[in-house]
Amino acid sequence: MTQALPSEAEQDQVMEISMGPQHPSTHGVFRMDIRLDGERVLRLKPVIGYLHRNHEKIAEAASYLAAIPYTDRLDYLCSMTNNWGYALAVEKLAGLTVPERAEYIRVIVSELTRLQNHASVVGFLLQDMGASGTPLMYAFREREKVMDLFESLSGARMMCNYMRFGGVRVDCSAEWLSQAAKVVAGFNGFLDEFERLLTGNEILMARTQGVGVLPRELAINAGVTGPGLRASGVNYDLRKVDSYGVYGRFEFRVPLGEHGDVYDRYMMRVLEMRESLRILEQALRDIPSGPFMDPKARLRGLRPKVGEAYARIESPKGELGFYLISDGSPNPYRYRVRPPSLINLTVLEDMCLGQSIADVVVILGSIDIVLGEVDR
Amino acid sequence: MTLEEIRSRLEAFVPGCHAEIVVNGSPSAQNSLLIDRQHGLQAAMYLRDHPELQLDFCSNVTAVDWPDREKAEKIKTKRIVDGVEKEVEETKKTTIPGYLEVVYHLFSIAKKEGPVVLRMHTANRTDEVTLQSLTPVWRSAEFQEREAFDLFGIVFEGHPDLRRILMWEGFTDHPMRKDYVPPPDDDLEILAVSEPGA
Amino acid sequence: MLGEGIVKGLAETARNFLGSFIEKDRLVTVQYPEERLPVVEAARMFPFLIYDGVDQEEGLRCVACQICEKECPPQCIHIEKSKDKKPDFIGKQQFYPAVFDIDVSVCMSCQICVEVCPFDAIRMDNEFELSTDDRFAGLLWPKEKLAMPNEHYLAIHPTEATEVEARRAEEKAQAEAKKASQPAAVAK
Amino acid sequence: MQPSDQVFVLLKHWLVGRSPAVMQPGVSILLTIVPILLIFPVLFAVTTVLERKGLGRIQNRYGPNRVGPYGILQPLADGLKSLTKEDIVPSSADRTVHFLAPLVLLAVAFLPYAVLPMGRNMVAVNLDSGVLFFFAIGAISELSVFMAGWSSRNKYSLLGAMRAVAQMISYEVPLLLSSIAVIMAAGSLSTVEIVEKQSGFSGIFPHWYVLTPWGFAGFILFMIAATAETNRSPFDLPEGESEIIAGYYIEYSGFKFALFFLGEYLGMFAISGLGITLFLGGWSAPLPFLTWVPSWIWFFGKLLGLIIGFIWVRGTLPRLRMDQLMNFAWKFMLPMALVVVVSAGAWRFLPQGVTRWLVSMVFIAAAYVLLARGVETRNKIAKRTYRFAE
Repeated sequence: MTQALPSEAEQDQVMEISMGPQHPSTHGVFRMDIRLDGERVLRLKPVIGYLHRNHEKIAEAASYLAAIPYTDRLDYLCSMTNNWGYALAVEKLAGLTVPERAEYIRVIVSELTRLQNHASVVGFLLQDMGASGTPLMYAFREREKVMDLFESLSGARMMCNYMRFGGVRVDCSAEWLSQAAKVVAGFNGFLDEFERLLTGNEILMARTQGVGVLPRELAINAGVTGPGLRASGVNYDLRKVDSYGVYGRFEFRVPLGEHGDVYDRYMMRVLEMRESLRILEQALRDIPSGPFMDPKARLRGLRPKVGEAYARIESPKGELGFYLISDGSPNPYRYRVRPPSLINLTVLEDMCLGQSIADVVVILGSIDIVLGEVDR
Repeated sequence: MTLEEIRSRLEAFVPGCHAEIVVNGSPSAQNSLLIDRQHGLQAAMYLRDHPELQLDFCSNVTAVDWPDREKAEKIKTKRIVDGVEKEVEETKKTTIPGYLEVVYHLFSIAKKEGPVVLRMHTANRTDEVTLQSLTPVWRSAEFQEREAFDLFGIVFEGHPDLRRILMWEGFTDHPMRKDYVPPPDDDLEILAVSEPGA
Repeated sequence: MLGEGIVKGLAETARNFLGSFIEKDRLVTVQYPEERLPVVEAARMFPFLIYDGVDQEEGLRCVACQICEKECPPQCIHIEKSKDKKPDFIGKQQFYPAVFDIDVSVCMSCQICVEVCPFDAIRMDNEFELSTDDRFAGLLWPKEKLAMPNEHYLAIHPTEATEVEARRAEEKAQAEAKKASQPAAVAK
Repeated sequence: MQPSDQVFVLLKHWLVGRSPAVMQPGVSILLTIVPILLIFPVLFAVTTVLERKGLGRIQNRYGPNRVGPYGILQPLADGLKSLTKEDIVPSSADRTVHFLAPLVLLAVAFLPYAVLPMGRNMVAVNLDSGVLFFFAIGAISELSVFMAGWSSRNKYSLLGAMRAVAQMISYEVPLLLSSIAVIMAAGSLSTVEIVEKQSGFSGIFPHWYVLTPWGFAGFILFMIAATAETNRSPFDLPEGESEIIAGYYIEYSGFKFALFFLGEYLGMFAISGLGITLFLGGWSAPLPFLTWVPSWIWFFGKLLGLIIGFIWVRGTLPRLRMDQLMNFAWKFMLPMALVVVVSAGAWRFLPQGVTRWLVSMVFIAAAYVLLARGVETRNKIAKRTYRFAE
């Protein structure tokens, strides 16, 4: 991990550069202290904390219910999956069950979240590569449709605050489901368009293939999760491994990469979107009617028994975990978020060493971080 | 392998290691394994490399602050009263010294199993807050142990790069501790107002 | 062959360029002040307090139970309970808020206060054009500004509001029936 | 010859004739320079709107549409904004050089227009070595870029300047080589003569060099090199906003920044103008029955066409990396340009007919296939298939 210090003659050529926190492609207030030889990276240290607001402390002072809106603000692109991770942890801690219909709604909104997250991440990646915003705008055009769905369901486009332990906040109407089906049906066309624009593009291939290679062993050891892990060829998708919710009932495949480079990470996301569409089609077809909340669940004044629970879900960024310790009082004694964005950053330096500064932004873009979650 | 088997194997194969099962009372029933602080690293190595366990993935590393508590309990003591030894029952208030606890959630990607929850305690909350770092075993602990150091003040021995991560260099307190008192809100405003003029 | 993907990409952007003139589906931008999207029923901005009838003070449903104040995640609600009591819609004597302030610069529109309110007294408004040049007093909304007639609630969340109306009417009927039966019981 | 074709030439002669004899040379010069100084900045203004609206439409947006009808007054607002902005000079910057850099760029950007024939008889100076003059002047712009990058004392701007200099010098080679093919075919370095050589027709086909196999390949190479030379996407590395923020003009604000912008676009117009002159027949009409349209309309029409091409490419492609860019210049563009030169020579000496078309085409296609394969193997780019776990 420690880089040999350059000799004195070399030191004249070494340039220290601080990328961020105000930089167009650090995806927020992220900073990297980089030592450069020409444009080659000799050392890279991530510096974070500019958006730190001590989310965990805030949640420990609030009731179990009041923490849900705060989870929206972790990874602000995927509030639905954040809600789910937290709700799952509380359900485990308090022994609540979730009705069928709510489980299906959860799957539907989470897969929609995955679609919009992956689409915009690919757009951002291309933006980092200098593509004048075209792929990003196409992605945002489609994301808008998903966000409209979220708005009509939960009342907000990004900060959905939709799931509750024991179910979801409001039921979805038949009209909403048919609207969602329409969006899902149209999404394949968008993916085809996206791939025609990008996947075969020689510049994109040249910029991404063989860049930022993450070896399989390092990926596992460094706790990289999500598309980044699967791009390195590790078959580990929590939707399959844990089959939380009702994921066990759906037929879908887990795409696996071979090289573990930026191109593989990009393709993982594209292919995962296609698989998400399959899940969505099945979920929208099979959704049962029934209650959407566990009647036993008490939202206000929940006092779980003394104990602890760790729950994790496959969020679009990776494994999102929530660790709760209850001391029997109405607010959690310990509330911990396992942020996939932060832990995926561990290997940033390993991936960037020896690459050029132009690759650094691309590699960072391919890791897919959201600073709300990194800094909490 | 059940937790009990893991515990007995740990004690058998890691010399001197003392492990204890901590029962979790909640419906999640995720029991955990408390390892003594001298053998954390060895135990972790064993757990990772054991072919039947292969806990190659350390998902979550976090710390918990348990401050000093007062506990009232009835105890029987032998005391010499009026020259005769008698058994006396009396209520005694004891202060249970607090400690800082680190929790590791381990999973196995190879076997798709887990979690195995590992815990370690520091000796106290003030001066003996050192624990063995497990970063050499799992790189994923690197940032998370830095975070525990930053927010809880646990010092990890053997960590390659133990610096503050979320708070700034020069910050002295540890905000996630239960007894942390945040500076009053208006401090920020005073700073903002006084700086340009002064 | 080198250049094939680039040519394909150029064709795709050309298609989108032309498509943005022809297909409405491609040009999704809404020219905001002139064009407006219909506000969805579930939309939420900042809370308001409901009052029945015409008089704000009389009809305010809030009974100053302070549950929302406690549950509010960013702690933006400030309530001071009244000393005296006034009758509510079923005639029961209840406290009322002497002071009810919401700091909307802190409020994060999460709707937790709505969910925990047992009296259907607080709901989310969908008014979003709220800019003001006074960022302190202009964004601290007192009871007078927060209070809205029930008709407003019926207008912006019709489905939910009719349910609430029906439930309240039933409660009121029950209470009146009880009241009607009570003198009889006394007489017995 | 229609009077509309020569309207500007006649106007100039009339105005010069009206002035006192002593001042006539001065007036003549003034009347040549001032229109160039006016027309191209106006074209710059039009292009910025066009670019923003075009990119907008490519990205399914409206683009600027608030200032004036359809947003056409946007450049006016932009200009006003940059005029009223504070001019910030970093305290550690070399103030003199920092101040001079945009001026040098602008001065250099205007000079090449002297040799561009913008219509029949519409050229400021008919130099015998016009093309040479063009390239010689064009090379100075690298100086101003380096001045800007160096004097700002910013690491990003230094990186940008280094990139710019390396890139511009490398791409000048294929740029020159692909024009050499034309110079060989035309047998002249004078831009006016090159255009005149192309203004005939055989049947309905004009004698443009782009309509020969080597000319077509040369034109593509020329435009790629021109894109790199003017730092436009996908070769906008010197200012790569996602990597080194704005490269060499990161420390420029207000009107100096606007001047840089103007200089860049002027460079783009000039090099497009040269491309038109060399390959697209300059001001000559594309079809024989369209010769009644004034020649200057053809020139500016073609210029607009190339600008649209630049915008289109910018809206589609991501940026290359520095080493790939250099590899592409030296290992693909340079050999390809040499092949074009050789094939242009063969074209000249082979007898007219199908044979020379065939020879030229096969030669260029074979070279392309070989070199393209080289690029692909060197960059290790390949289409991939993926496996799935159930």
